[in-house]
Amino acid sequence: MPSNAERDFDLNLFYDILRIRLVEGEIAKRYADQEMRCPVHLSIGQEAAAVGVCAALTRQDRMFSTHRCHAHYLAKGGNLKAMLAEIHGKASGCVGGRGGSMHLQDIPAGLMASVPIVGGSIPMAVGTALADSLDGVDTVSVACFGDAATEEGVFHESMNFAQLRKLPVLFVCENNLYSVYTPLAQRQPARPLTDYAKAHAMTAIAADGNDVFAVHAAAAAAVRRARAGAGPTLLVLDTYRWLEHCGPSFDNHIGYRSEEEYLGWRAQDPLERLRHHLTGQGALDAAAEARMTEAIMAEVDQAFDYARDEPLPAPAQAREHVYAR
Amino acid sequence: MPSNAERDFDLNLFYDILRIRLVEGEIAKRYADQEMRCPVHLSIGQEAAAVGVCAALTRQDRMFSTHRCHAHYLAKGGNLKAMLAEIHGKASGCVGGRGGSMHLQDIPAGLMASVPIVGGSIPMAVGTALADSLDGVDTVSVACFGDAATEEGVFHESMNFAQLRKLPVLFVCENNLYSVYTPLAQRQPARPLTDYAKAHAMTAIAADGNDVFAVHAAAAAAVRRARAGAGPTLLVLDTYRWLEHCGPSFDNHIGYRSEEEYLGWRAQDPLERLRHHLTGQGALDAAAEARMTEAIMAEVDQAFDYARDEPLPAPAQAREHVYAR
Amino acid sequence: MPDERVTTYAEAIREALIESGKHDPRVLFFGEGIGDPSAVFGTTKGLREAHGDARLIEMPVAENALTGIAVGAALAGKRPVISFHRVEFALLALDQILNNAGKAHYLSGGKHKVPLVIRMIVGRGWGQGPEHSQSLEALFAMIPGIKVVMPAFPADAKGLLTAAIEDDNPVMVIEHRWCHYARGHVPEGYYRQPLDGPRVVVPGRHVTIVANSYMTLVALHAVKALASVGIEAELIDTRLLRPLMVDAIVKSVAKTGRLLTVDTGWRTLGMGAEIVAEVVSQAFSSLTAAPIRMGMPDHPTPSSRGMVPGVYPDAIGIFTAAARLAGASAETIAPALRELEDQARRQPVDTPDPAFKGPF
Amino acid sequence: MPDERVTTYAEAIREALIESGKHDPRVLFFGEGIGDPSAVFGTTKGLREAHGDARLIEMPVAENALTGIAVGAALAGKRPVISFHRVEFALLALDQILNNAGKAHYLSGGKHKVPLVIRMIVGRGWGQGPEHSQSLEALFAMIPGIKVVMPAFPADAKGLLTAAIEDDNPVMVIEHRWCHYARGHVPEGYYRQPLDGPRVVVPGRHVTIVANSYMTLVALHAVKALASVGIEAELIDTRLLRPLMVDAIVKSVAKTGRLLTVDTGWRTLGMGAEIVAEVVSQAFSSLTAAPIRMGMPDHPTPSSRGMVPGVYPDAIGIFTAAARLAGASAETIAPALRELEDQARRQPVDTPDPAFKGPF
Ligand SMILES: Cc1ncc(C[n+]2csc(CCOP(=O)(O)OP(=O)(O)O)c2C)c(N)n1
Ligand SMILES: Cc1ncc(C[n+]2csc(CCOP(=O)(O)OP(=O)(O)O)c2C)c(N)n1
Ligand SMILES: [Mg+2]
Ligand SMILES: [Mg+2]
Repeated sequence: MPSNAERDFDLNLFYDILRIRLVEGEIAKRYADQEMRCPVHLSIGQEAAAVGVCAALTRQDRMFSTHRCHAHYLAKGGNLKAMLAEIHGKASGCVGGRGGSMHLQDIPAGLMASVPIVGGSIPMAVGTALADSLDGVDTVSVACFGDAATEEGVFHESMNFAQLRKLPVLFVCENNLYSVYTPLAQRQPARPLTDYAKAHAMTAIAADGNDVFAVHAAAAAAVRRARAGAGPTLLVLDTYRWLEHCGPSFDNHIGYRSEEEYLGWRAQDPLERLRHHLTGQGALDAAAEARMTEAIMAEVDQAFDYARDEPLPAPAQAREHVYAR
Repeated sequence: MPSNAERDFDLNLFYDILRIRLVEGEIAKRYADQEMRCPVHLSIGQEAAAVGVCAALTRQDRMFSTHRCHAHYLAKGGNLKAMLAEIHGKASGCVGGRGGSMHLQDIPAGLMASVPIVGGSIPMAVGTALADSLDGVDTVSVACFGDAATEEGVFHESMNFAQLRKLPVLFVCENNLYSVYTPLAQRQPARPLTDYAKAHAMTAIAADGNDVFAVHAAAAAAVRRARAGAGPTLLVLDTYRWLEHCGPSFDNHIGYRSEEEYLGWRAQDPLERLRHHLTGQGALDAAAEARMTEAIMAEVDQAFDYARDEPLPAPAQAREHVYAR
Repeated sequence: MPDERVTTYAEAIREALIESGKHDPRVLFFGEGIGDPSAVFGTTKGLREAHGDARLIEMPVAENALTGIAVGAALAGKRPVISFHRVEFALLALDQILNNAGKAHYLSGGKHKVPLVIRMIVGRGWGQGPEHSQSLEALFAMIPGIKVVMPAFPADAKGLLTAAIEDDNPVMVIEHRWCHYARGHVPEGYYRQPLDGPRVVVPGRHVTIVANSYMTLVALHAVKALASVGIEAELIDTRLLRPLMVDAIVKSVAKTGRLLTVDTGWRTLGMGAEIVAEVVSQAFSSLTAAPIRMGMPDHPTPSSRGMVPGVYPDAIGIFTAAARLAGASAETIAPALRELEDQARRQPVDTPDPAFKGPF
Repeated sequence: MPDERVTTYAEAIREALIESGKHDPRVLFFGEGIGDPSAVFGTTKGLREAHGDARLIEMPVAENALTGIAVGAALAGKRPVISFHRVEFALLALDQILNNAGKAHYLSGGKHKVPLVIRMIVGRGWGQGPEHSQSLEALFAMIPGIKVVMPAFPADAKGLLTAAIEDDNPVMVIEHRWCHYARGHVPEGYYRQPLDGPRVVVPGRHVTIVANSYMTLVALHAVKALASVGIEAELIDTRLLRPLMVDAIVKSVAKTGRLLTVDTGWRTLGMGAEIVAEVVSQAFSSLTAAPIRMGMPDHPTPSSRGMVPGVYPDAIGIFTAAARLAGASAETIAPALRELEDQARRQPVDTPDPAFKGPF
């Protein structure tokens, strides 16, 4: 029997995954309205990775993300209204409409930056870890990235330095098997991605990225090592993106992946798996989930209203903040 | 008892190592004359690596080198006069005085290019291997580089692609323990450099870089694999640079490495080890070596005379060959 | 009349790739997702069918090695064409471009050749944001040993890309994503234009406008408006940015006395700086007014459409600057200006074409 | 008189690093071999003793990550100073420089700051060759969000590097290896100059010469020769290349009517292009002659001393161009020209200083 605290923890995981699912779903649904006028890389299917990792972190811990940053932003505690305002290009967006969907950040929540250049934010996470370790604080830095980023040289350069100095970094690879439409097998030799760590005598942990508990356990172990000064860890979380690489639609028909593959992964839905687990335990029932959904949808609708109604930035704002003074 | 052919092969190895040693020694000796007006990164102490690898190659095989390219150039069959003329900045230098010591090449001999940007020539070797494999010829391409180049991202990117396509490439790392004055331990976590191959499911072979037979055996195995279509190999050859990183002098006194360390490696002199082996076998004696030395020194003196007496390029030549027509 | 066939710029690029592949079996196609269903905005569609799997080199996401590998393949006699979806991705390969591609011929005393083409696409609109919208032509045009081509029109896209692939030097071909939608006459079959420098698109005698890539299309719009109020602007499309051949521009300014440059990239240190400086040195006494330069302002490109107005030079701005140079009065230009303003109001600031619905 | 203390530019750099480290404990020193016996041409000597091991961040040979890590450390409140031995090595980090360092402040709506300094040293002479001798200031000066500083004199080296370290923005500090040998008065202790743009080094009224870095030192030589034949050149040292503040230059040209620019990097698309274009736009009617630009020619820098003559702008060339602009007759300038030619003959083309004996 899980304790109350454990149960609350698990329900929070469920709530967070559900919330990301609903936010992303709503973005997909409303994208055709042409009010979100920027490329969007949705995280549906991959929510457990973000939520499981963030559950092992404190708000002070620092996270860096990529073009596919919605789930990381929300899981890390980023402000929903500011996120949707950003995707709507509004002045009250989390970066003032400067970046759009691929550049989300919420510094107080520890989502330091999202960089849509593949691999581009990985060394920055090593850099904050270096600063924090020099300062003697036990903050952990997390670089989130996709499987394609492991092909960029900067990933290897960053691992080398992090391991050399035993920095408190988590390298979190969400392996969704594709770079845009290109499968892993066309880009890398066959072997587990955790082997990348072997090149640097680094610890690696593979986990089922659609099992939030497995993700959390792996991340918690890596965080413990990092805070103890034992150095960085590479986490490889296998998962799957349900929608197209960029945009609101399904795209299994265009020929780069099969409906069967998709359905196989769909059967591994991280939300459904957690629901199943929690209902089996009696921690969750349909009514409780409906209440959650209702609460979340109220928040989401409100945030969309906010995002839609907020003003666009003025043209002159484009010229601000080029240089710090 | 080795056969005559084996004995000749071994004596050729000795001759080649001795020749590189004498050429480099002569450059060091004459550097103070201020006629060789470019940075020189000498290979004394590392000759067996270049000679052992090249003994496993044909003239058609392609090699790429770095700032420390003299030994590779000579071992691959590069023209000595053109090399010294290049280092002297002469029009008849192997690249017309355009590059100096760090940019040696001899295309007919298969020394395709030397690039002094650390790691910069590694992908080019993969590229020639790709072209040759598309053409169905069994030429092998070799990227030579130092231990520091393993820290550059492009090394990893190149290995990934080579292994993905099982290209006929040898990645030859001469690990002389230093990047300029910085030891490996300050730049990389402790573990064998061959572990880099594990990241890419690639074969790696470590060999004593000062034992020319070990180098040759490793290279020959890698070349066989490459020609058979079995893919690339990482060779890690431990060795040691006797002189300063750049220039003609010893520098054990300046504080980055100890005299003991140097003397330990000096005792592993690749030339002396081979001499010992061959004299033990009765294949070589002092008189035979003296004859070799004499022949080589005659060639070297002549080449230096040539290099010294050749004309400088005319200023207008600087403007030629910017674009191909 | 087959010669008057009209198609899009993107299709013209595609044809150049297909035809070049037929023309020369040494041509290879490199890219990340080069053969995927999106086919680099459709421009590489059909390459596999036309040329077979072996000539499509699908690359891991590793731009530096990808470029170096292509340089190596070029040294070994291949003619690689790399397609980057965005200009920015090539930045990761700048060492390979500047040092290996750009110097291999020079450093071999003419023995090596690097017949390499690097296609790069400039992003714009639909909230691309600061890292998917940079047009760095001046950065590349600075590099000796490299050629830089920036076609504006469909026929040029086909003809210049074909010439780039035939050229024995590394050629950066910069395409603007919004040019991809442009339509125009494009000759069928193998069609090559010489890499012969700027071209007079519209002759005129009152003011010279020099633009490149999508800005040429925008300037063309302005030039038509100028004509409607009696100002005959000469519009020159730069086409070949390196080596920059200024003769046609100098000749034009000798006639008009007035010069306006419009860059697709930043105004600061843009092509316009080089063009103005060179024209001033060669045609100083012909100039009757200070040249004007337009281009992207000194800040990153924000994502939000709220901040787009003022960022990109537009037909109104070009029209106004050219009219000012030509000394036209406010009344003269008023009707045309109003018409341009009306047109601008009808068109969203962040899409190239009314049909465009995102995501990119 | 302590204020008249004379030292070298390299020593001035070293002092700026040492003093800045004392001034602010957040300053960190990054580099490949940052603490090694050669100490980045002596400029980082004593940093370990002064500031302890922890503040010297010895880096693997991995410029892209090194720079990204420094950006990350800056986001977390550190003030990293990266030292690259050559400008070229920074090319591998251009994505981090242009996208992460250059845009983090902008992309956070002003919340992030990137107080990062990147020192880069331009190689020259002793056969460095094409990949250790490029001076890419214009490439960096093109990037919004980045500042670019290029000191010529020892006092400026100390004052501007100190200011760069104090600045809350990424600042590229480009040092010329031959400037390292220059001697001059350098204030002791913590010494900061404002990043306030170009400075008039020698006032004059006949012709304006704008140079940067080592070319300012060469131009100074030419200016003295010009003075000896009665031509009063105004020499302006650019110092701050981005943001480029042209006011002092425009003011000077308003007085002299003549402009000569001398770049350390390539002439094509160099700082001179931007300066000429901007001056022409702001001071068109003051110009009495076509401005002249000098700089590196359109090819890589060959290694051999045989090919050096003609590659670098020299005092003779600058003198001649300025005299031509000033309209001086051949007889007037002959004696000074002969003297410059004599001096040039006495100095090897490939060393900065008669004491220099290689290897670099
Ligand atoms: C340096 C760079 N190269 C190429 C791209 C184009 N690109 C955008 S997303 C993407 C795929 C990334 O795949 P992955 O890292 O696995 O993340 P995923 O999209 O699967 O989450 C690519 C190649 C880019 N943004 N940056
Ligand atoms: C990209 C790059 N970074 C830095 C340097 C400066 N550099 C020249 S040689 C060298 C050391 C290389 O060490 P290694 O690869 O082990 O070769 P070795 O000199 O020991 O033979 C360095 C860092 C460079 N040339 N290129
Ligand atoms: Mg992926
Ligand atoms: Mg080494």
